[in-house]
Amino acid sequence: MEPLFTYWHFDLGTVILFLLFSWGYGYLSGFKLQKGAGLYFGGLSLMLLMELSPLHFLGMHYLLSAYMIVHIVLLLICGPLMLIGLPRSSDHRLIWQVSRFFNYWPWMGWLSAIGVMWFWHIPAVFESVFPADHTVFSFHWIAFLHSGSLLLAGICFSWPILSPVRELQVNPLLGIVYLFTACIGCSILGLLLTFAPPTLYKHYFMTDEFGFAELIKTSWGISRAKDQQLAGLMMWVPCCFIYLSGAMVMVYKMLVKDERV
Amino acid sequence: MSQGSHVISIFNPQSAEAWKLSPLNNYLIIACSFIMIVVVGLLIYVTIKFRAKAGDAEPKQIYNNRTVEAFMIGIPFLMVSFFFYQTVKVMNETEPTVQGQVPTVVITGRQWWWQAVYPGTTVVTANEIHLPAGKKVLLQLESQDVIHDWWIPSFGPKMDMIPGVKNYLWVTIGKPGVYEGACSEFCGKQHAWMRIKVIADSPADYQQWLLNKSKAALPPADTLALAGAVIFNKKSCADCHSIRGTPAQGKSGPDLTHLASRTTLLAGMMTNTKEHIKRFINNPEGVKPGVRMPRFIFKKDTVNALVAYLSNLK
Amino acid sequence: MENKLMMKMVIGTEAIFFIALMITYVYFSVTPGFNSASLRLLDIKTTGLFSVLLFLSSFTFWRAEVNFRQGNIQRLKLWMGLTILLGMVFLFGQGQEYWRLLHENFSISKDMFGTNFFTLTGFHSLHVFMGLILLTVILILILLGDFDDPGSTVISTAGIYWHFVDIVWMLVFLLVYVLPVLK
Amino acid sequence: MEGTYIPEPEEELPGLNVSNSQGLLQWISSVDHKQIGILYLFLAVLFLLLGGAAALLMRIQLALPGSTFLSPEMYNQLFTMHGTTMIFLVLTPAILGFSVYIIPLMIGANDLAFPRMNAFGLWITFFGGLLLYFSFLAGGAPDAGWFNYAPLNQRQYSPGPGIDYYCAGLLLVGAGTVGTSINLVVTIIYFRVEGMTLGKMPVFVWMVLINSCLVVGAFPPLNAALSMLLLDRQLQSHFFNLMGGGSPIVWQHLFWSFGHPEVYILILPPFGMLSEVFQVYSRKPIFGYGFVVGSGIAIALLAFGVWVHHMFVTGLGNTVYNFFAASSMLIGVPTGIKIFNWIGTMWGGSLRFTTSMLFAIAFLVEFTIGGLSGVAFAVVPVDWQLTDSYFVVAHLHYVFVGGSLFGILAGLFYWFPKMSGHMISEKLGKWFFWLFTIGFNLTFFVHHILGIKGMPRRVYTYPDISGYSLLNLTSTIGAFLMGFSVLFLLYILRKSVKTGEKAPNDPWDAYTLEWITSSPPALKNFDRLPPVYSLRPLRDLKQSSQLQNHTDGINTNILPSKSDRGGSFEKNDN
Repeated sequence: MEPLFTYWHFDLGTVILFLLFSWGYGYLSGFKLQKGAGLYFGGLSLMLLMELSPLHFLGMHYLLSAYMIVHIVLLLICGPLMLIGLPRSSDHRLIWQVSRFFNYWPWMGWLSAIGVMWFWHIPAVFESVFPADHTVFSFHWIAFLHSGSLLLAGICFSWPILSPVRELQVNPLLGIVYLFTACIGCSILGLLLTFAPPTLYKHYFMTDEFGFAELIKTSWGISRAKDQQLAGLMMWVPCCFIYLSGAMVMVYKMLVKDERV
Repeated sequence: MSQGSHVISIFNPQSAEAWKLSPLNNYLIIACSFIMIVVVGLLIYVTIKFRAKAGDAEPKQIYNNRTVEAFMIGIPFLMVSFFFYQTVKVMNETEPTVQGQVPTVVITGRQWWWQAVYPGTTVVTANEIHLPAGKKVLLQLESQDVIHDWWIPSFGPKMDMIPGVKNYLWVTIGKPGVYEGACSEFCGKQHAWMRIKVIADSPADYQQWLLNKSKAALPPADTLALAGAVIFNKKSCADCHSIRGTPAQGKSGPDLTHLASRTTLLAGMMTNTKEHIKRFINNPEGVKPGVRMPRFIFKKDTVNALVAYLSNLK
Repeated sequence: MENKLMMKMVIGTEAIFFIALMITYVYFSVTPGFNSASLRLLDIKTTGLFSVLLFLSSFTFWRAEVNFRQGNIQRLKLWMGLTILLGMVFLFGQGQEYWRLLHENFSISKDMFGTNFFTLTGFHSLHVFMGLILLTVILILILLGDFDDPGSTVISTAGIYWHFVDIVWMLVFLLVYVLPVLK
Repeated sequence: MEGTYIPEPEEELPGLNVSNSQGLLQWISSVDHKQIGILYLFLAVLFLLLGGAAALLMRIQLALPGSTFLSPEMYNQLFTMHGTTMIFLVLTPAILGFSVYIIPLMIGANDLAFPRMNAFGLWITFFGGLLLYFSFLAGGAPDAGWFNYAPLNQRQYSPGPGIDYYCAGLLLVGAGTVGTSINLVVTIIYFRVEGMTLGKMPVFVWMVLINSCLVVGAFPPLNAALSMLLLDRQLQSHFFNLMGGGSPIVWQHLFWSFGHPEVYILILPPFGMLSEVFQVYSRKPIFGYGFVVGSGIAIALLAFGVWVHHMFVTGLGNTVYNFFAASSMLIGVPTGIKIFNWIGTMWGGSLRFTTSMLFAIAFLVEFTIGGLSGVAFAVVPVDWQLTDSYFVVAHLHYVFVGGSLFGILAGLFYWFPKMSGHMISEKLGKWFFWLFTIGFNLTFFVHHILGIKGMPRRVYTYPDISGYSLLNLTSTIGAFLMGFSVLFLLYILRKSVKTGEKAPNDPWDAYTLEWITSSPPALKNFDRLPPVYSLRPLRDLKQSSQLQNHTDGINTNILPSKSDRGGSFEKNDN
């Protein structure tokens, strides 16, 4: 058993994703680094880090809660970061069209994120995300779809609110409702994970291939039941915290800014 | 067995667990007093200083002050963070997880009494629960009907007893004595008379008590009691109550094997005297309305015999 | 506008009501006591067929709305009538499913699955029924000739409700009928 | 607001063709928001008397240890009905009454968006209440407490019909409350006067808006739970029944995911009322408008994520508790912000100590006590010791009475002149204030100590130990003082309506639009309205017209006419 931090792995799918999204940035910015590129690529590298690091390894083989961290970071941190990092001044037609689309149909963004989130947690689907064997170099097309859809959904979700075209952002009151209902959407999933019996995901009951089970159980004190509870609570509380903080920012924009000082 | 009277209060911690919780109680009181003093102080100052006087012009219109607001948010936030840290710390210290340990006693809440079964022994008792002092003891809490709650203020945390769920509580009683508490979750008509009495013995006394109580009931001493024993088994008493060493093996009422050695009757409702037992048998509903025990129309002699028998079960 | 907002809030609260029922269903369905034998009693094919009819009624309603906006009252009557008919057929389908299940000695008090199944589908049917009353009232008003102002929001407001009922059924159908088959 | 439909009340009321002067029949058939608002308040008073009587009977029983004044059955029914009544049929209708009455006036509308739905909400609430009380005649009121835990609420343990009435009654009351709330939201969103943007809405309007959204989100879990319970009891389903595989914990989750937001539902509108009261009697704008409103929104958003703190002793495990302790503590912060913002509003002002203001100031003290004892329940280890004890009784009464009711009373004394057209004698009002406040504190402060001393809540009697008797007796005396003061209040109100001095349009030199209309407002609220440029349109108006003597009311002639302003503020010509 090697120390945990050496368990990096090189997933081909992730690298393809990275390249695809980098190319996307280039396409929208006319292949020039513009203001905000740091954020965009920061978000993208965060994705890389999440997908290749030992955290991902833990999520794949031992801990639902580790998997959940990756899931949440991809959806709620990487996605919005990349969106904010999109070239603001760009008058690329695509950005306008997408902004207009999400201004008219904000709920599509909502649906994409919540839908993706729920879809990947249906037990049968969940099991299929993980490749049967773990090698250092691998490509697993469902895992590729998984990460890709999370990133994309993260971007779509935040688009109505953080749209690069300022005048096409939704009005703050709708924004609050939008974020709050999203919070409910993921709360319910979190709630179910928290209070469901720990046998929900059979995946983590497979053999202890790398010999970490004992370490996790005794020195980290995370039992199977606790792990699923933790995962559920992460989906629930920190996730909602992000949504609700967003809502509070919208309130701030709406009320505090134009207050008479 | 020492019978020291004790003050029922969460500020009278008598177990190691309660001691662990008590700093938090004190911090909370200090923080609350501080906030109260600030609020009331400000209010007194404001109401005296800024009274309207005749002919006042409109005061200066202040809409906002970002610095003040920052303090208003910041200070409560810091206090809350402090309490959160303390909460998590104390919580994890007092509630270690239970992993296969055998509980010292399994306590089952019933409408409206407590059944205590001591695993590994034959001891079954009701309402007055003996525990060893100075030892870390695990209680397993269950319910037979509705939700009850185990609460002895001096022992720290309380715990719900939920049908279909096993809950656990650790308790390390400091010194021998009698500790009182009560059912703390509304459980029906006689929720008020579902009081708990824990008698903490020194470990030696406790072993002695276990030994005594694991024995079968004493045979009736005199003819009256003997008659009572016969009646107890013939009439329906034995359908619900059990007395070890006799054919009476009913499970739905409290175990009466050593009834006479308890100091109170009916979950703390009255002291254990012949008079009280008699009154109860004559009219259970009148003494403890809602109680599950039906009213039997017994002749006077029959009741006397039963009382003689029961009050003999040391 | 205010009609629509009102209806959106009504379905908002109804949605949370159904979410509560569905969470309860899912919660119990993953606990050990959940009887999978009862699951096999369900007839996914017949109910699936009736479900398609209900989804179709969303389409016919949409046609009704379009025709109303174009002032095509004759067509409106037709599509509206069709919608109500489809809704009624769906309710009939539910009725015969219940009838069959009750005859196979499967009822709300049978086991946890029965409890959840009948509650969830029953409340949905109740909502379909209320929707039918709403649509019937509107159809009667149309037949009486009350709807000549194409700016009226009444029909589109009722539409929000009707589509909502369909979406709920889609979720319920997935949850109760389709997911167990997938497993 | 372009092209919106504004309901126009006419001299002939819609519906039954009853004219404006037909007494009772007119009240019953009315769809006018002012009359419905007042009916809501009457409803609240009616049930306050019933719930209060129950409370006094309970206090008589608890005055002495071992008392046999009430049987345990009766006591359990009374405390259940007391709790249910006070929450669903007193505080909620009182809040809705003020909302329905004041909101259209405050935002410059002539009625709510759906006047008939408004009447429906009122009457369905009333009939729900009647149904609940009918259970006394039908063989026993509900007796499992207002939160009615499973499995005690099952037929097996509660065979009487009470709990069925509880379910049916609350479903109706819930329908009415949700209906009226939706109505309020739509009204606030679409019917505001020209110029009143979201950032210029009075705090009360904001709080009602937030609150109504909270109602819409919080009631469905209750309705679901009640429906399931009714099915359990009537059709032998197994949701909460362990025997059939159900789970009593599910009831607690469903109930508290309604029950905790409900607490905020009862407190947010009073927050709004207080914000108005503090501004007017301090002659200053609300301090930190954005923060006051924002903290209201924050409370509403967080309200749905804290319910597990009612279940800290059910053995869900420390992992779960950690998160809920965090969220429950966090919700204390926005509440604190509000308290300090109100003090900030008074700071540097010119304070007038009217009865209304006295209630507002007393509120700050009482609610701080209630809020702080509430924080105790977020600190899990303290909750482990105190939940379900008399400490909770103290806490919830400090929040519901010291918080909600004090806020409502402040609002009552503030708006009474507008609603009735008569002033309340300040002298009698202050008598009432002191009686009520002393009675209230006497009754409930001792409950803190009782809880700390280990007295569980909901007991019909208690053993004669550790000073329980003295504290309980004190509480009973306080309760009677409170009961008396409520009757005294009703006397004052009646006296004021009969013989009180006529109220001018704007007796308090207030800031918001409702004070422009006559007192009481005519059937049609506004003929003309000034455009709104700020949070305090009436002050702008008074300043711009250099009105010398505010207290004599507003002379409507000084309102700019339609031609001056290009019709931007005209509400009455569609």
